[in-house]
Amino acid sequence: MQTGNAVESADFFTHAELLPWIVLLPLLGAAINGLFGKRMSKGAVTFFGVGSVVAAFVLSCIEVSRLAELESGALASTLWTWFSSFELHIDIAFSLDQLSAVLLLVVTGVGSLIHIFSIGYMRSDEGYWKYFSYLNLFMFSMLLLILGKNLLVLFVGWEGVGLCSYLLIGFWFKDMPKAEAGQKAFVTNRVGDLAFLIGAFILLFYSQGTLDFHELKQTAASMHTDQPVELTIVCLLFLVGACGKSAQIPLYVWLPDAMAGPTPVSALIHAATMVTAGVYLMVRTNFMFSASETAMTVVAIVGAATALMAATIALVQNDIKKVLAYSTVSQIGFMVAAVGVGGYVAAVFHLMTHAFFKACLFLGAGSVIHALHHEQDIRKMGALKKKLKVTRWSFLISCLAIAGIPLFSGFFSKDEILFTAFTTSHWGADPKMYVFGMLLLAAFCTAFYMFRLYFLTFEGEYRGDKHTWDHAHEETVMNIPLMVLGFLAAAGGLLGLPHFTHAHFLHGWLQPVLGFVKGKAPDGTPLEFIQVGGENAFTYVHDTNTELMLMGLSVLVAAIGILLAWRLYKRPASELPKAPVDAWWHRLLSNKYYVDEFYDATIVRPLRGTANLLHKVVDVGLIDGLLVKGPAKTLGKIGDGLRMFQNGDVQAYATVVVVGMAAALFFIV
Amino acid sequence: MVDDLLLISPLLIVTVMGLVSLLVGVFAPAGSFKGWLAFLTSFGFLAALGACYMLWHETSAGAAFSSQSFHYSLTLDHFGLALCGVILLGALLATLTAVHYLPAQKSDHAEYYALIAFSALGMMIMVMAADLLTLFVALEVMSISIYILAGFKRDSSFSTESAMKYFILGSFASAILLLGISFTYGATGTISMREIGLAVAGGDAHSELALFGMVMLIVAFGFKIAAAPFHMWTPDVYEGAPASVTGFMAVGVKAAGFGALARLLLTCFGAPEYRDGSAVSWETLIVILAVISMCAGNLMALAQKNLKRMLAYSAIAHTGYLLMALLVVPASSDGEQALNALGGGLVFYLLAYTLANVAAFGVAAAVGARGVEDAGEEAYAGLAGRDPMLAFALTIAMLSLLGIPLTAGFMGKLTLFGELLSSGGGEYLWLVVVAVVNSVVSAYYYLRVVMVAYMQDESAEKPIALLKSAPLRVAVGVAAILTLVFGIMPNKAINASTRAGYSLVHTSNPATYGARVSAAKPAITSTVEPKDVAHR
Amino acid sequence: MLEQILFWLLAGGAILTAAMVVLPPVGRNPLYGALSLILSFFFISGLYVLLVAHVMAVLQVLVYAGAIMVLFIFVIMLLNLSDKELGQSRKTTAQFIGVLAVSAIAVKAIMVVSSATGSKALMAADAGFGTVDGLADLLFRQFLFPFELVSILLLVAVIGAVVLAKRRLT
Amino acid sequence: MTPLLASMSQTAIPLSWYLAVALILFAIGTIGVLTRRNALVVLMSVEILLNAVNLTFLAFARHHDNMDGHVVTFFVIAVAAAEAAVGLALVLGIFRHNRSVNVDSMTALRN
Repeated sequence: MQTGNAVESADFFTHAELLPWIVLLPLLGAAINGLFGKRMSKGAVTFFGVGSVVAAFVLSCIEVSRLAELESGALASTLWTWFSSFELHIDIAFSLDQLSAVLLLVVTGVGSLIHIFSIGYMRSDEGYWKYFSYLNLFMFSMLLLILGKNLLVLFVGWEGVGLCSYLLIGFWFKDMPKAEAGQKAFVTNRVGDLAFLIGAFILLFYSQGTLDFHELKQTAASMHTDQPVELTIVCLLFLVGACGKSAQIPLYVWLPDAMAGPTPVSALIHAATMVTAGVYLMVRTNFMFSASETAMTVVAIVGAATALMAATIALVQNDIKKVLAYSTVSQIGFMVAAVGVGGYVAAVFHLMTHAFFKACLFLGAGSVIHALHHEQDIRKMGALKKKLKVTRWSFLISCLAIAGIPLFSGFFSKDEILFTAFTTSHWGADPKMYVFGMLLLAAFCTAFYMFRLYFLTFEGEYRGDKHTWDHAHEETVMNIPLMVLGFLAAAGGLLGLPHFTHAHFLHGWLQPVLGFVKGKAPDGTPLEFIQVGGENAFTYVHDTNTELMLMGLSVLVAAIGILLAWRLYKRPASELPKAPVDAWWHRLLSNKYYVDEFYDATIVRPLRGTANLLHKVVDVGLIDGLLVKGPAKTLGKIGDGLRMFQNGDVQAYATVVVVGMAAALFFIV
Repeated sequence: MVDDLLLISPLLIVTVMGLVSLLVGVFAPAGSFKGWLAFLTSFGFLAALGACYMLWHETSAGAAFSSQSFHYSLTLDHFGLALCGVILLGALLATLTAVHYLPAQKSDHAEYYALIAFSALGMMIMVMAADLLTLFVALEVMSISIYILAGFKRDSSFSTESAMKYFILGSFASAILLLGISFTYGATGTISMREIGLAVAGGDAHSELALFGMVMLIVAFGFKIAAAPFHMWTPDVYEGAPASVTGFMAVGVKAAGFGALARLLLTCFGAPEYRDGSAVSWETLIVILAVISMCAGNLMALAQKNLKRMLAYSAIAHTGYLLMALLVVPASSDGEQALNALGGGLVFYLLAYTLANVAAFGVAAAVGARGVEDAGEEAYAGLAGRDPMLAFALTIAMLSLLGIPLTAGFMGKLTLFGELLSSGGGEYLWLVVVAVVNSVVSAYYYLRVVMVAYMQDESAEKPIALLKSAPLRVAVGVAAILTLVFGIMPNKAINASTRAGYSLVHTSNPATYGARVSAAKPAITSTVEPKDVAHR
Repeated sequence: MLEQILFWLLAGGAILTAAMVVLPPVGRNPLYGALSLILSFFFISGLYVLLVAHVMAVLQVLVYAGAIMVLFIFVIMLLNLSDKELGQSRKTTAQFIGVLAVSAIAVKAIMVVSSATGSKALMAADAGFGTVDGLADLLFRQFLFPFELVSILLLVAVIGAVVLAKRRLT
Repeated sequence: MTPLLASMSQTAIPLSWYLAVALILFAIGTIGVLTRRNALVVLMSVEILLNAVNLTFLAFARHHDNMDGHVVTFFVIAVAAAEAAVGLALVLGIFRHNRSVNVDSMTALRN
């Protein structure tokens, strides 16, 4: 079965020599800074740390332009055979197709800007070299994830970005809570990875030993007819994996805590790149999701629910980064919901615009925090537009973009998601409307909380201490990325103008990967549908009137949100509305729906309890008390708490061996 | 006869090295030759590794011993040679670790190197043994050497106590092993593994008696490989023994125990009714031991503060993963079928485990050499600042044990779980899930070590002097680099492991082994070439 | 009949003397225990003779009773433990459970062996069974390799005794 | 072979009796290992275990009319000697550190 595919693969892929270098350059940068950075000057560290990423961006542009010139197929490069034994054959190989091209440009481009921003933000830090080393290592993993030609290379990157985010959150700080935030991020991610791995193992079982994306399409097609249940299970496991990485319900809890890291890191990892990896995975394996209706439904509901839930939590947050964090969770929910209704292009589009405006917002927040000496509470800000001009304008543009004001990038991408959800033929009318309604409500909340943030930070009067105000200033090296990102946040939407204009560039660009075929329905309305899944293909109808009506609706919603925020928060400090802290809904929201408490009660504490119980009952109780000291003393011993399993008595050990042997003998013989 | 000696040349080289070390130790003035001795011994291990490498290429995968003198006692196949390689690698790195560690611990005696050599000899013979008597004697050579090495720090009551505990429990386990051998002998009338296998498969054996023996053998080996619930000695002994010894103990004893157990079970009790028959089966028993081991090991490791003790529980957890490899090898294997699922995962996983542990215990030796070995993890605080190279190696080791991609540990787990899934037709999917969940839990304690090393400042009141030792750094560095190499480009090693697994399947199957004949006649060489398992 | 009487005497003696090593009243003083153990070894070597394992019977007396137990007694005398240092024997639940498990295993094992071998008496031994000739033939042909290996084992034991027991070198 | 020995080899005692004796000895030895607090007595109990195993080997050898069991017994005696030497050396070591050979004194290593 391998040979047929291999021949086809050989035809399909054009060899690309530069591709591995895009991945390797950041690794090189990480290695140089990691090994010698301590002894190098800051200039040299900057040169290798930032230069490698910028160079990767340049190479990416070259390769993407080569891809654009190809008539068909994609670029690929195989380094070496990673693994080839019995049933399995896996190469270390990279491929660049239209989908990865979008992400590649976004990641290297935004990554370069954030690296440049970091020069200013981290200037005075003693761990400068370490920081750039980790950041480059992260870029390496992220690029592996994007360019991986098969699921396993993608998984390497997948684990790598998780590990790097852990390093960047945790290593940075010398105090334990922040390290624990890193650990929480890592372990939550691992839960997702676990599901992903198990899904990959099941897939491997049915795919006759290949994990190459190009070849998995056949697997998905055959599983659709022969093992629909298994296919759905694999898709759902991948969804759990995506939930871990992309911070969706129920695994989103780590992302707000991850804000403990340096702000540029939040911009890069927790807004623009890593957290979208889950969306990328699902779009990458769209042929599998499309073939399983159940999985699609679950994906749509998870995405829409996350979008709404996180948006409501963001309404009452007072930490500038926490607001942005919940906003990120919510926006990724939009993307996941888009995947769930079959709007893969919309998902990728929103992923891109979100990377622009959210990176800009985070960097703006970073600029504010930097200027105010690490003050993050928006209740102690205000009127900063007088001090931080560039920051203010780029922040405002991004807020307009995320709120969905026409002509700004977010408007186009969010609108396409809403449009897709509204018109998809994938399921019946009712559930579809719930998804649509949830997303619309989330869009309203978004407009409100973003402008609440904006007004509290940049307008009104300053509410912090005088000394800080006097010293607040911007830095040029940090302003340049802000300006570029602000421009992108404003103009990025031009890549996907509404359908009635017939100028949706991204749609045409992604067509080879996502398999859309344009056509007409029997009654003459133009259709777009996805090929995979045969009779299960779904359509969504192009109707200019509907599109315009939906646009009007979402603009209206956004405008109401902004106006409300303006009425409530653009005021002098004394007139700001008091938070209704006693209201049940406020308590519910500011406690984040008690989800952390719920997890603590249902997972963390039982686990810790089990471990303690093991200590108390098995260790202290059974072995020490019951077996050694005699039953009478057992009860008193239990209170001793953390005395552990092994009491050092060699004969008790021997007794365990004998009892184990007796059990085995009576079990077998 | 010369041919025979060539065939056991790795064993001879190691033996000679041990004897030379002893002699040098006796005649050299105290303290003058010890460093050279270590390098001499290392050179011996390297030479033995080279001999293994040559024999590997001389041996066809299915070949039994092709000469007369030792063919009753030894099976020379790729499986045995591969594990010999792993054992020698562990011994080599443990020797380098010890060069300056022993003087720092005031235990710099030449006997150390002799004992390392002799215990490596015992281990190598264990994985090659073709009859239960050779297996038993080899196991005793290994065990007694290790008991002594565990107590090598005579001045430390910890070291002596750990040796005494290991000794008491170990000799008890030896008695259980002997009783198992005796019952197997009683059931079949022979102590040659192959003939036992024939008798068992042919139904000539008394099944209850044979099963009784089988369980005893599994219990005894379960003790050696630290499988729960026979693992109780592990934490105390690992903690008390000198770090360089613990490193060797962790990897060598495990490799030898697993090699011998795999060969024993497949050769003697490979018959389907003993393997996965209704109620009476060793597969069920192995599955239970695997689950208990990984769960108990991981749960208990969570609470540990001492690196060596944590690694002991980690060793128990890894025993659980490794036991899964024994379920992979097919019951009956005729050519093609065997290619679908082989025991290669066992060999590769042991290799990855060996490298990671050698690196970790090497760092423990460097940190603990000045007498704070028994302190908790605070001794590792700020290691990254004090010695970035050691901290980096420790990180690689922890990531490999955890199974992060691009380390050998990840490839080991991938091979192991992949093989298990493809061999059982999905039968053991649940076991794989349990194992993966366990490896997720293990993130907590492995990463805590990394975090302590990188994040915390060294404790101000008790500055620790790291051991400055170039050979130790070489050993740790080589182990860390190889961990990465086998994670990034593992294909050759995995193919070799697959070949080793194939040869185990081949030599352990009584039907394909080539008739073992009576005392008078020379053995018949079996030269069945395997299908090239490396390429499809 | 003679064999039966001999068997019962030897077996009973062996078990009784072995039990005396383990049971507190006698075994509390290790010296008495060691002497009792030597007696037990003599009884067991008698059983060996009944099993037509004459060489082994001789070795049993020479090596076990003659060498190993002398070593034990040496050490006991060397340590010269006072009554206080012998410590109190104490009963724990571990001991109880252990003894229970051991008894269960023993009962099970005896059931298995009796069902395996029945009550059928042993057949007459072949000529040459149990002789030095037969043993030597096996040892130096078939089991030459482990025989060589055991020499390494004894060497290791000597090293070990020296390393572990001698006083500090420097 | 002398007539007396020859008559002895005509024994009418079943194999299982020997095995039963051996297993009882093994049980006694195990109980010793599990319960006795004096490390020296524990070592002696291990010797009982090895003797019990030897007895089973010889009985099975007699049963199968095959001298492999004798060879194993031969080796077990050698191994027992080696173990005794190392074990007693360790007891001396423990006594040096703890001034006691009591198993209870060996609990420095524990959680």
